Amino acid sequence: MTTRLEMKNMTKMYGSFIANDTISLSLKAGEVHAVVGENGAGKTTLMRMLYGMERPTSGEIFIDGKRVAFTNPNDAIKNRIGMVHQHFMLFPDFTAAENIVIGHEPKQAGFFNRKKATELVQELVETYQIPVRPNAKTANCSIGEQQRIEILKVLYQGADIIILDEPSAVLTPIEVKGLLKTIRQLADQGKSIILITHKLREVMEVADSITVLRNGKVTGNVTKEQTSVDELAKLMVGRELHDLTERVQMNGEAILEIKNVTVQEKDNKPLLDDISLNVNRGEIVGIAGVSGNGQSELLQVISGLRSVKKGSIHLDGKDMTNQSVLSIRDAGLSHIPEDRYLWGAAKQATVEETGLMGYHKKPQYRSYSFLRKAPFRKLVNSWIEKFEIKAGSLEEKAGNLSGGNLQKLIVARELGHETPILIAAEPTRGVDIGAMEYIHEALIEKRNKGEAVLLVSSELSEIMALSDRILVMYEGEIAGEMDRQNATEEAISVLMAGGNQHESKN
Amino acid sequence: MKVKTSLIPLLRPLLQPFIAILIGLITGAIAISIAGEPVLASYKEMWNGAFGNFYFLTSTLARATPIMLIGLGVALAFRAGVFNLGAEGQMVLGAVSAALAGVYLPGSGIGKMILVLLVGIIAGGLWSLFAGWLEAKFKVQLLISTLLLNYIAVLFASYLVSDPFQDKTGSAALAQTAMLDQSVWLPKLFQGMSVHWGFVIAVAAALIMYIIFRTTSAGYEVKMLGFNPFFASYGGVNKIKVMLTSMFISGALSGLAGTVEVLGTQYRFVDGALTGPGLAWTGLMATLLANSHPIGTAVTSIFLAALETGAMGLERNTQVPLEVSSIIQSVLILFISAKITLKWWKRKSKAGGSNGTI
Amino acid sequence: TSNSAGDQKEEKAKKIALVLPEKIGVNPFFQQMDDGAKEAAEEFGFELKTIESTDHSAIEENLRVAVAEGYDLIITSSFESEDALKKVAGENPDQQFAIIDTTVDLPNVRSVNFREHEAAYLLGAAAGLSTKTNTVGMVAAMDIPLLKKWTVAFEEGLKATNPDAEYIVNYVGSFDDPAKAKELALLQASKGADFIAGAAAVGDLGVFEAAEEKGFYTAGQDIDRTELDPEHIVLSQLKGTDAVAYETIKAFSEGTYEPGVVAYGLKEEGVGLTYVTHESETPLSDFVGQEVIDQVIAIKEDIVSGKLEVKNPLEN
Amino acid sequence: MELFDLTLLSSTIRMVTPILLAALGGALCARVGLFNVGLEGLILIGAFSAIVGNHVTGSVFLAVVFAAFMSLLFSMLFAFMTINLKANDIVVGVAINFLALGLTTFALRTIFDVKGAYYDKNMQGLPKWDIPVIEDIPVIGSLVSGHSPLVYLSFLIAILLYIFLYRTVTGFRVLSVGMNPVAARSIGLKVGSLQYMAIALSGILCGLAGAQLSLGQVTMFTEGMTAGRGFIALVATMLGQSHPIGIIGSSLLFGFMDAMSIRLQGFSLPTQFTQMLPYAITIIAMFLLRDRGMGSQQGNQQSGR
Ligand SMILES: Nc1ncnc2c1ncn2[C@@H]1O[C@H](COP(=O)(O)OP(=O)(O)OP(=O)(O)O)[C@@H](O)[C@H]1O
Ligand SMILES: Nc1ncnc2c1ncn2[C@@H]1O[C@H](COP(=O)(O)OP(=O)(O)OP(=O)(O)O)[C@@H](O)[C@H]1O
Ligand SMILES: [Mg+2]
Ligand SMILES: [Mg+2]
Repeated sequence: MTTRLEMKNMTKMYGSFIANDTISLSLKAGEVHAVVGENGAGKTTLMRMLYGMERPTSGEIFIDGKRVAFTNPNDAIKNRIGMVHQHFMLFPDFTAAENIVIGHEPKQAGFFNRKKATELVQELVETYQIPVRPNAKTANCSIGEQQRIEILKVLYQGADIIILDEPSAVLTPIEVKGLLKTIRQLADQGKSIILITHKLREVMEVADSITVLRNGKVTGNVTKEQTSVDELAKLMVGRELHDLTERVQMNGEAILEIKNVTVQEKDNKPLLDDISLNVNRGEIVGIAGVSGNGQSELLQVISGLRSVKKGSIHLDGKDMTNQSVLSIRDAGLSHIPEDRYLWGAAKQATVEETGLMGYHKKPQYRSYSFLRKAPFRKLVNSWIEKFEIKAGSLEEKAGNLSGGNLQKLIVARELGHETPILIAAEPTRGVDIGAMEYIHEALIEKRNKGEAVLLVSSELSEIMALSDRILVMYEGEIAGEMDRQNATEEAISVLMAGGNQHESKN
Repeated sequence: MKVKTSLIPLLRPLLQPFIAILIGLITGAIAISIAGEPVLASYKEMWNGAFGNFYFLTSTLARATPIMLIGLGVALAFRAGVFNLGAEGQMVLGAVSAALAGVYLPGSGIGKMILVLLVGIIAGGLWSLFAGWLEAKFKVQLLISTLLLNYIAVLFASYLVSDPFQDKTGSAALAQTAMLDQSVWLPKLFQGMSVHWGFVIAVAAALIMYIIFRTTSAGYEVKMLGFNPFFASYGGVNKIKVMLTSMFISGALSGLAGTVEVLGTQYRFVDGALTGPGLAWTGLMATLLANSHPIGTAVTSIFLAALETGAMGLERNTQVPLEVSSIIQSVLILFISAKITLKWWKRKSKAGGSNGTI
Repeated sequence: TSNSAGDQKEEKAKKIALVLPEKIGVNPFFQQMDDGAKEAAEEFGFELKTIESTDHSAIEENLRVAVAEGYDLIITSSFESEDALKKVAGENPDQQFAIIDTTVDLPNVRSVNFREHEAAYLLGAAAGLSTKTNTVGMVAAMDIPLLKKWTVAFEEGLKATNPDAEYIVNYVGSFDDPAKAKELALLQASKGADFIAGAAAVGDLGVFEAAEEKGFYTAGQDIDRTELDPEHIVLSQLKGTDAVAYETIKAFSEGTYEPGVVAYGLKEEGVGLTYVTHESETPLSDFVGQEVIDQVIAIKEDIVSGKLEVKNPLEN
Repeated sequence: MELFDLTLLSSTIRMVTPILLAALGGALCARVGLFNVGLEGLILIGAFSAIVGNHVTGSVFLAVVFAAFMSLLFSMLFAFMTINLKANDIVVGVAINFLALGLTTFALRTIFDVKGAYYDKNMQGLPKWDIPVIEDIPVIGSLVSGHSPLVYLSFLIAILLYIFLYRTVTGFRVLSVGMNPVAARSIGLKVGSLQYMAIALSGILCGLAGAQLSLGQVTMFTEGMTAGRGFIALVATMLGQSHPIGIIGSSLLFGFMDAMSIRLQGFSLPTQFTQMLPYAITIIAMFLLRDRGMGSQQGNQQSGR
């Protein structure tokens, strides 16, 4: 195989902070190259330089042996590099086809030939076996489909080098399988792929070679044959990983009781259809399900962000149906939101301000409506220490944190409330394995203290590892429930796909 | 070293406009020389008109007073994430209500003055709250509704003073209320100078706002709402309540701006006297130039006022035609709004940083 | 004090400031005043400085500065300056002021007034006598008290000579919108008006254009506008701001200047109407005709003699 | 006075043209993510330049071209300041309004040696086009026929703009820039160039709006003769949700209400209240349109990381 890409001694500095420190990497045709590393290790930064979105402070890039220098993504695209960003770069009001062809639209005398675009996209769909509905409005597509749109877009642009930044973080297990298959297929067709991910099992499944980053430096460069999940983890985190803490037997009474909750907008199909569930003290209840089956709505209803039409929600015995977010939080609920940028933080806010949310009215941190900054700073610093959050300072903008570090900050904030119940939605999305371990530990610890966790995750392994009880949601209903002991991946998958409990039991 | 590092972030919002003024002045100089006038002499007249002696300084400050209050009001709304373009209407309604209260309510003296101030504040606040309510309740976009409500408020005020409450004494030619009783006038800060206590109120408002945003939980909630409303409501901030409160205070500040103009300068409401000089737009510019920073807004307000009084001085004392001085004014503003300097600043500090580590 | 200052500056030219409440811009009223003042200054050897005010609050500022810079006489103008002048003149009792077009009752202020309503009455009377369709219109700038001197007095004159005539008045809503003024005139024409007077400041130009397009007749304000389009602009209501400025400076120079109120109406020839009180370069239009003019002249005589009193609409 | 008649409608169409043209310009700016409060100034520049062009060349056509060109030039100032120098669009817009007023007044004095207004009875304005067959149809004829070419052009431009935005490749890209500039940049679209183009077009439209004002509706220039039309255009842009056809609707609504308010002056209502009518109705219209086209705020919270 020929070497297609060489990056030599790439360095990127933000002020005096070194995000990438003399990183080198090479990529062959038909190769899948994984880049792994802790949150904030500099993976995204490296890729942004390759894609022309950031200018390297120093370093050289060679494509097919030719030195190149990119000032904007267009240069990268011209050199047949395509990137699927961690957060999608899509136009919500355009159709899939429009999103794919934009920039290189089929035209006739300046007019946009939308019919041709649809055809071209359909062809692509067939060539690469990546299912996308060309005429669907992007805003109405599932996350998985949106990602496939992104992949088709770079393929349409003729990319030979495809960068995928944490592509599996937001996908359901089935979608992940499809994605990995696609990646392999593309490599077999001669494309070179750079895959950034925190999921080492995926790496072992699909990658040919692997570069490990830590603190902006390369700590390992190995081929799949030479390594294992454990070794990669050690290279990444710089230490061994432990097994999860023993869980002690708990038999707590119900802390969260949801009865017959229905949510419906206008006359559409109900988003939540007569849902009832309990979460007991000393228990982690996992909700599995393909995203878009009512999990988000359920969490919004519980946390007070959305009102219910029918049914009741009791928290610690108190009726909290259709109460304000604030009073629900005061009654003892904390909440790790599923989308950290939408709900969990404000990009322009500082780290300190992001952490302050929910604490700003607590008497420890406020006297006569004045914020008491000193004790609060101490608290945030303790989070930063405990979860190893990489942030320049408390004044750093939340938007400048790497995705995983922001997630850790949010998790720390919500755990810090020490409420009897915590909603944890995708708590480890985009988080490196070291941090994932911390977060999982923290959740178990919370459970063992006799508090409760309602866990929503599209990551089956996470659900299986943490939950005492597992519920599966399908189309706004609870499709089935099972205990930790008798839950199997297969059984859950069947329920997630709309099969019924009996089928799964067989 | 410590001091320096902690001062820089504090000064940065102020530093940028200052460096930009320099570039603006250079551009203005080109405009003056195109008009065929001596640059230095013209600028000297401008400077004199704005700060030349104590009298001119105080008139600049008097002029800055309503601009500052409006600017602060707009800044507050901005911080809460809403675009309040309705300062003009809020100011006019505040002013006319205050003037009518001053003329027709019984009583006199300081108690009444405070009452009149409150009337103006509340009138402006309620008008602004109305736009906020339309947005919260009916999703009528604030950006447009506030703009439209300006016309309605100005016309309504004009109706009030040209018919039912018109001053029928004197020539009675002007649509205006009767003159206020002297006991409710805001005292001048210095005998015979135009600056009055309204300026102190405005500066106090800027300081209070600065403190609120830096140190209070209410300020924090407003700020987060402006940054990301989803985040705020997720965290338990009552979005509607905070937005409406912000709108009320925002309008109240504009209403106060109109009120101090009435109580401190004109001593009555005169139709068109507040809208003519474009105070609302100037206040908006002050805010935008200062990035909604309260202290910054106070500074840019004085600066914009100085440009205006300076232009008057230019008109009085040179052959530079009035229009040219307004051209110079806009050229200055244009360049001061540019972010060139910020870029330079950033590049410099980056370069400095990498030098340090190599 | 001004006296001692005056003594010292014996050989130096005396300084007069003309502080205008607005930019000279769109209003011929101020342009004329400036011209009149300039002419007088030249003739009587004064140094004249005209200061235009950028906005309402600049007026007081400019007056104060004029006081501080030691002008011997400060002339200002119009109701907009009333408050400012009261303050500044009250604080500077030794300074001489004059205000044109409104009254400020202070011992050191000479107030020079116009009785525009008398001229508007005449214009209305002429319109009433001339109209063939019995519909007469007026396009006014804004619905504000001041303009009642035009709109109300015009209507009174109209009804006096032609009680059955229909009178349409529309307001532009601004002093500087000829396009809208034109639309309003076109509208009135479509309602059958054959004479539409302009009282819309610069908007009058729009009215004139409409007249040319639709062939109705119109009248202008302040100066003789008939030259612009003799065929359609058949009359002009006159206001001698130039003369008044000139007279004021002349009086100051001759020492006959004294504070108090001076009013210029038809009698003093401060206001008027083309053909009736003043000659015009343009020949009289047939639409009006000498007969009408003669009748209006008779009305004018009655007003001048006091036999007929035209009420100032602003005084109730 | 009758409330409703034909002159009302035909006057509406005439009066609405500058607003419509400028509002379309405003929409183009809005579509690339810029809020252009400088429309007022750009129209004024156009109105003045049209008169200068006519005075110098004696050709109405060249005058209109010159007006479009001059407004284009000033819109480039807006573009340069906001795109290249990253200045706040509102501040630049306000400053351009000041600048336009100052410059036109100054130039009026230097070029024509007059203050306040330039009016030349012999100057030819835009011709009025009588449309052959339509002219004779009773009601429609007086409504549709007999306007200046720019009136017809403005409606045509609205439709062309619609086709441009929704049918052509460049228009498609313009839309994308406004929808998600980060994404547009990430796929290598020349965001800056597209913004420049949209603003340039908007400048041309404002120039035409000015020409219609100073050569179409009247044939003269007076200081500040735009009299707030730019701001009304801004409202029309927003009410029409930056959609060309929507803007035809919102401009006509506003123009119609304005014409109505003039009719109402004849009744005993105080003028101030009749003048409020267009604004009040617009707010009511917004209330009725409220659920449409409210772009989701979520887009703003996307991360580039
Ligand atoms: N614009 C910026 N300004 C300052 N610091 C930045 C900026 N962008 C990134 N950083 C910092 O650079 C470091 C590397 O960030 P990067 O996004 O590359 O991490 P990552 O490896 O992709 O992490 P994750 O796995 O969490 O996505 C982080 O510490 C981050 O805070
Ligand atoms: N002063 C100017 N006058 C006219 N056109 C200009 C001016 N400055 C830049 N342009 C044009 O505007 C376009 C945008 O320039 P700019 O460099 O800001 O953006 P870009 O690099 O093309 O795109 P991107 O913003 O995506 O990086 C260029 O194509 C250039 O031709
Ligand atoms: Mg990353
Ligand atoms: Mg560029």
